[in-house]
Amino acid sequence: MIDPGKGHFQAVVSRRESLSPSCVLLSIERPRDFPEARPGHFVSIRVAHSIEPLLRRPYSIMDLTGSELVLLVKVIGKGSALLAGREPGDELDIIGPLGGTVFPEPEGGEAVMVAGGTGLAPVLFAARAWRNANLHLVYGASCAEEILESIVREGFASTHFATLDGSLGYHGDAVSLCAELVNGGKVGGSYLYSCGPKGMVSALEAGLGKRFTEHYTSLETIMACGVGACRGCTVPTRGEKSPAYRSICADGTVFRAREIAWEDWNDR
Amino acid sequence: MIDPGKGHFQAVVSRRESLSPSCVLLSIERPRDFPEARPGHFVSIRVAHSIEPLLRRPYSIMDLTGSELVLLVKVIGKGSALLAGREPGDELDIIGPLGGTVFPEPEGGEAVMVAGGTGLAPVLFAARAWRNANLHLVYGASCAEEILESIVREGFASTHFATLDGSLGYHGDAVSLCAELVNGGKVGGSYLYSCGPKGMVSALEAGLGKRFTEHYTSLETIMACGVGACRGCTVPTRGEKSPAYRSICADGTVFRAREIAWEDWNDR
Amino acid sequence: MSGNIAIELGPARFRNPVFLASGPAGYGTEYEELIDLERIGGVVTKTITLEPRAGNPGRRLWETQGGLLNSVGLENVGAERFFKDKLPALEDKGIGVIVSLAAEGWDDYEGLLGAADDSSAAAVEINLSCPNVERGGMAVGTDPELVARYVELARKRLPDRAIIAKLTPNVTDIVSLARSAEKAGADAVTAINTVLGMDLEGEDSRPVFRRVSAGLSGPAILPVALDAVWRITRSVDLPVFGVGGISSVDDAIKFFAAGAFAIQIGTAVFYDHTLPERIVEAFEQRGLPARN
Amino acid sequence: MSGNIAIELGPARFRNPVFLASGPAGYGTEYEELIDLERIGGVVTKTITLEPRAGNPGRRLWETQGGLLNSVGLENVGAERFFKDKLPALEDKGIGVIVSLAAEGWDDYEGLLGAADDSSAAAVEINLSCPNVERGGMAVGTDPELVARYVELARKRLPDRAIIAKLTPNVTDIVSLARSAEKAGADAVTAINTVLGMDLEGEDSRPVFRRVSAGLSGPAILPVALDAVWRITRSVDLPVFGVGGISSVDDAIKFFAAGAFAIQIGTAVFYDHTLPERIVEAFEQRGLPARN
Ligand SMILES: Cc1cc2nc3c(=O)[nH]c(=O)nc-3n(C[C@H](O)[C@H](O)[C@H](O)COP(=O)(O)OP(=O)(O)OC[C@H]3O[C@@H](n4cnc5c(N)ncnc54)[C@H](O)[C@@H]3O)c2cc1C
Ligand SMILES: Cc1cc2nc3c(=O)[nH]c(=O)nc-3n(C[C@H](O)[C@H](O)[C@H](O)COP(=O)(O)OP(=O)(O)OC[C@H]3O[C@@H](n4cnc5c(N)ncnc54)[C@H](O)[C@@H]3O)c2cc1C
Ligand SMILES: Cc1cc2nc3c(=O)[nH]c(=O)nc-3n(C[C@H](O)[C@H](O)[C@H](O)COP(=O)(O)O)c2cc1C
Ligand SMILES: Cc1cc2nc3c(=O)[nH]c(=O)nc-3n(C[C@H](O)[C@H](O)[C@H](O)COP(=O)(O)O)c2cc1C
Ligand code: FES
Ligand code: FES
Repeated sequence: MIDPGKGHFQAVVSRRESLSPSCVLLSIERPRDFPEARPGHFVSIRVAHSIEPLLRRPYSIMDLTGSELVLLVKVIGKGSALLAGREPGDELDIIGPLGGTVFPEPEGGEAVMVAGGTGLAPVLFAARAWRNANLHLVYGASCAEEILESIVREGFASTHFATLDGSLGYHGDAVSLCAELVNGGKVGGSYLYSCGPKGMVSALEAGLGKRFTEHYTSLETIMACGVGACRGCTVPTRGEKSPAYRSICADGTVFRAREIAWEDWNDR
Repeated sequence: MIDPGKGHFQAVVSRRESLSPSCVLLSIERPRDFPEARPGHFVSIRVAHSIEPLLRRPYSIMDLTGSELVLLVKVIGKGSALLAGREPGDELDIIGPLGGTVFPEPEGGEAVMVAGGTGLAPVLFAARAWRNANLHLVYGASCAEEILESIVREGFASTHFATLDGSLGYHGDAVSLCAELVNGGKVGGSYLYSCGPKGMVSALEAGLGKRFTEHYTSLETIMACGVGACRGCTVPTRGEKSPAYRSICADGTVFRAREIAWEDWNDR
Repeated sequence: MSGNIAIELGPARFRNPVFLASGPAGYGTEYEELIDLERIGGVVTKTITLEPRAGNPGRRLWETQGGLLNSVGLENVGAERFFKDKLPALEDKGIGVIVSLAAEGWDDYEGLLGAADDSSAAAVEINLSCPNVERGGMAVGTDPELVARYVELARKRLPDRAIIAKLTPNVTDIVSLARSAEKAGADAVTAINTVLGMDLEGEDSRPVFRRVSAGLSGPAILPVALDAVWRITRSVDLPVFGVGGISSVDDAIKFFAAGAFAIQIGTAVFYDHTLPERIVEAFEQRGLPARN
Repeated sequence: MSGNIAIELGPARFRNPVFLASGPAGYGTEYEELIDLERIGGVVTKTITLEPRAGNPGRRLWETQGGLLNSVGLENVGAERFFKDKLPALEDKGIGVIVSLAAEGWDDYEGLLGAADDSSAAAVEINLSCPNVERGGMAVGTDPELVARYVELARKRLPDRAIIAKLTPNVTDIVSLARSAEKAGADAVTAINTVLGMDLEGEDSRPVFRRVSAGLSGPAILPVALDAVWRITRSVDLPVFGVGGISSVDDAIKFFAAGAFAIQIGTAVFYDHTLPERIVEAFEQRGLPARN
């Protein structure tokens, strides 16, 4: 467990950049005393002082510098729409950094990172943190417009894009692309990292998990407390006792993909 | 019953003027097809497309010209605060004009009008409508700042202000001031009109009602439908059958003050 | 256009399954200028009692977070005036009508059913669930045996009308109420009436309502209503009118998915009177939503 | 400072009457970095059962309009680990604790009370009202006689601890449950647990939760909780812990005005964890709110 020491902050939005029809990059002035955070940590934001939406919304930390906290926000429903609409100067009510586990640095220095959609956020944070590693990014989205190329800048040994409609890069999903790249020897390493839709990550583990010494994935689900208290954000894991549920907010967000009981994990 | 023919409109705010620490004047472009309205009619506004606040908020029409609908908005709670914060260009979702009765024109041409707080709105609308009448305005508020002198312009034979703290005009409430003025022969007429807090209107009726042929008052209470359907906005009236409740939204807003069973009308 | 979305209930036929709920719908005419009542399935008229009722004194409405408390107390013009003036006006205009009735005791219930029998009402909803009155209403509606007795008598006196029993959620087991209604011969049940609630206000924190407890409606209670509809439709074969918190087309679809046969909209009409017609439009385009 | 706002319940003494509710409070330590738990009255720890429970599979949380549905299903570490690890950690830190217990049947209930008896817990809350489990929970909690039996045994086995019975609102008459608890010797009751509700989602409108029904909490249910507290305190002499939808200092005051002896805060902590301390501060400044 890596507890960053959470806090409660009123932070000011410093920049808002529209990246795609659905995504916005939100830069926030790093509050004084905001603890250090690592890839896989997240923050939880009260997007409205209203009962609609009621709960805080969790967002992965995409970057944390001495002066800035950066989030990638995709508009999904009411909460994310409110957040994505925040302008420079607006205040945000944040708790964080949250999360008990983070992406460990790759052994051997080379690794493959697979991101789907806004799963890019923790992956970029990791790439920025591990400047000396040899990292291959495989990144998929629905279409060219949703590939946020402008923020995939530095730090990767190679980058590979997949779109479901074939409008940019590989025509298909990130998992198929990754399989081709791995099988073709184009990308490699002993560690695999992933963040994205559940279906993507479980397919990745099923198809390629065994090819890597470790497959670490940062998971998402609906959360309430964000601190491990409510036991609402659990994921079934394999173990002696089954089912054994672990909380994504406090026991995660990062898990070994092979420890997750994917077949038991669904939303209903 | 004077049913103006209600409609549903998306109207655009054209001007917002802050009048006092608590009050704002909101001018709205008169929607095409917005029916004629008369003093005592009101509109009901959906102040947020959210469940907070849930219901529409009723506002008296303060003025209705060929091009403008004017409202006087006092900040009381969440709904009025949202409304008072609307800027030029913002859209408002309005139903109206609502109300089944209006202030009738005074007979004899001279009349006294007593307004408390935002009760000024329908009184000003009446004064504007009855340009040939000799109208005396007695208008009370908590303090000088809340006397909205700038909008009390034209059309009155005399104007008299009362403040509870004595910071402007008469030191006391509008009812006491009105009594002094009537007793001193300074204001007169056969009709008395009023709009303001329940306590003000009932005291006015008790103290001065008999001195006038008619005392018409425009009432307010919490509303839901605004059209007479829900029976939620009722006021007890005197009559053969007692209690007999009439709806302020559809049977009012204007009642003869002597028909109201003031002693039975309280909020709990 | 996905064609016909009309529904039938016993002898009654309605254009579609979207109704205004009893209470908020008034006597059907108040919303006429704002809602095209001939477009929707119909209105469930304000509950009437045999004799006129003045309703409750003092405050009757209070907004809560996401909800509305009401303590109207069944103010109504009484059966005589209703059947003489109000109902014919609606029928003349071709508006679908379900007449809501509430007993204030067994004797006057006989009279009320007699008046309904003399009328042209094709469908009646027996309000066994109003929380805002002393007698009848919820007191009757929480007891499965009394529910059965009331529905039985309605069935007997009104053999050729559609009879709908409106149930209260303020019970341990709403399903047992629905079962009683079914056994007693109801054609359908309506779930739910308002949820018991109260609020306090002011510096001195006094109860908002004289009767203290009132009925909660609106978006806040949607999950409670859905749950009731789902559980009833799992256990009882009767068609269910779903009502409680519907405030969007998606909400309406959820009620059908939970098993409802038709829906009623109350509180949302107050702030979004275009909703019932928007739901009808959606259904006309896509067909009636699937039922689970 | 308006002085002392401490409260006593049987042998238990708390700094003030502001608690985190069972469930949202976890084992008391999870919120440590965000809430100064020594400032508030204490935490009601997550309900424990005799044996560890994994909790419900599938989704456990779902937001509704103004509310939160949960189907956690009493996931907990079991009595042994709780009393060995969790409780002492809290007590060492000087945090006020009420231990929440739920039986999964009569036999294990004996064991659970035994474990509590061996512990240092000064106050226990018997959760007779969880809607999210098959056995125990609400099934027991809706029956006044079973409530009495469960409270009686707790009273017998834990003669020198404060015993609080947590009641469900999903009944026809919550007052009769409170009366049962009183007669059976409870020191207090807590009202309310979550309200039964459900939701559906997605294109195919399937139930959100595997168990379909779940428990509704948050601002949406505040009127329901206030009503329960008011009615119980009119009829029963026991102190009442008020819980349900409290999301502001004013809400807290309302519960006292409705007759509550103390309050618990659940859902609001998720989005406004500063609330419990703000309430304590307000009470310290103005004194405890007046009770009706
Ligand atoms: C640890 C963590 C990190 C995250 N990081 C990011 C990020 O960097 N960028 C980003 O854009 N989003 C991220 N998310 C997801 C983000 O929190 C949700 O998109 C957001 O909460 C949706 O809120 P809403 O009010 O817009 O949608 P709602 O109206 O609440 O929901 C709309 C739909 O989305 C589904 N949904 C809502 N929240 C989630 C969720 N957390 N997981 C799965 N389905 C959900 C609901 O089931 C619903 O059907 C993260 C979530 C978690 C738990
Ligand atoms: C026919 C009519 C005409 C009105 N005309 C005007 C006007 O011209 N200008 C103006 O500023 N206001 C007017 N009002 C009052 C206005 O509607 C309320 O101030 C507003 O609805 C308050 O909403 P809120 O969300 O700000 O307050 P809330 O948060 O809803 O309420 C705050 C407090 O005010 C009380 N309250 C709310 N509404 C009313 C009401 N209608 N009557 C009495 N007490 C109430 C509540 O009990 C509560 O304690 C009128 C009301 C009616 C019925
Ligand atoms: C102001 C008001 C008055 C009501 N009056 C009645 C009534 O007379 N008869 C009845 O059966 N239900 C009555 N109800 C209950 C509604 O018909 C409906 O069951 C309930 O409000 C839940 O639906 P909603 O959330 O869509 O409003 C009333 C509801 C409100 C809000
Ligand atoms: C996620 C969650 C878990 C809960 N778990 C428990 C529990 O284990 N035991 C219990 O007695 N109540 C439990 N509750 C109910 C709360 O203690 C409380 O009674 C209810 O949520 C109403 O209060 P609120 O509206 O402030 O949340 C839980 C509530 C939530 C939201
Ligand atoms: S969100 Fe509460 S335990 Fe994770
Ligand atoms: S607000 Fe519904 S009758 Fe007046």
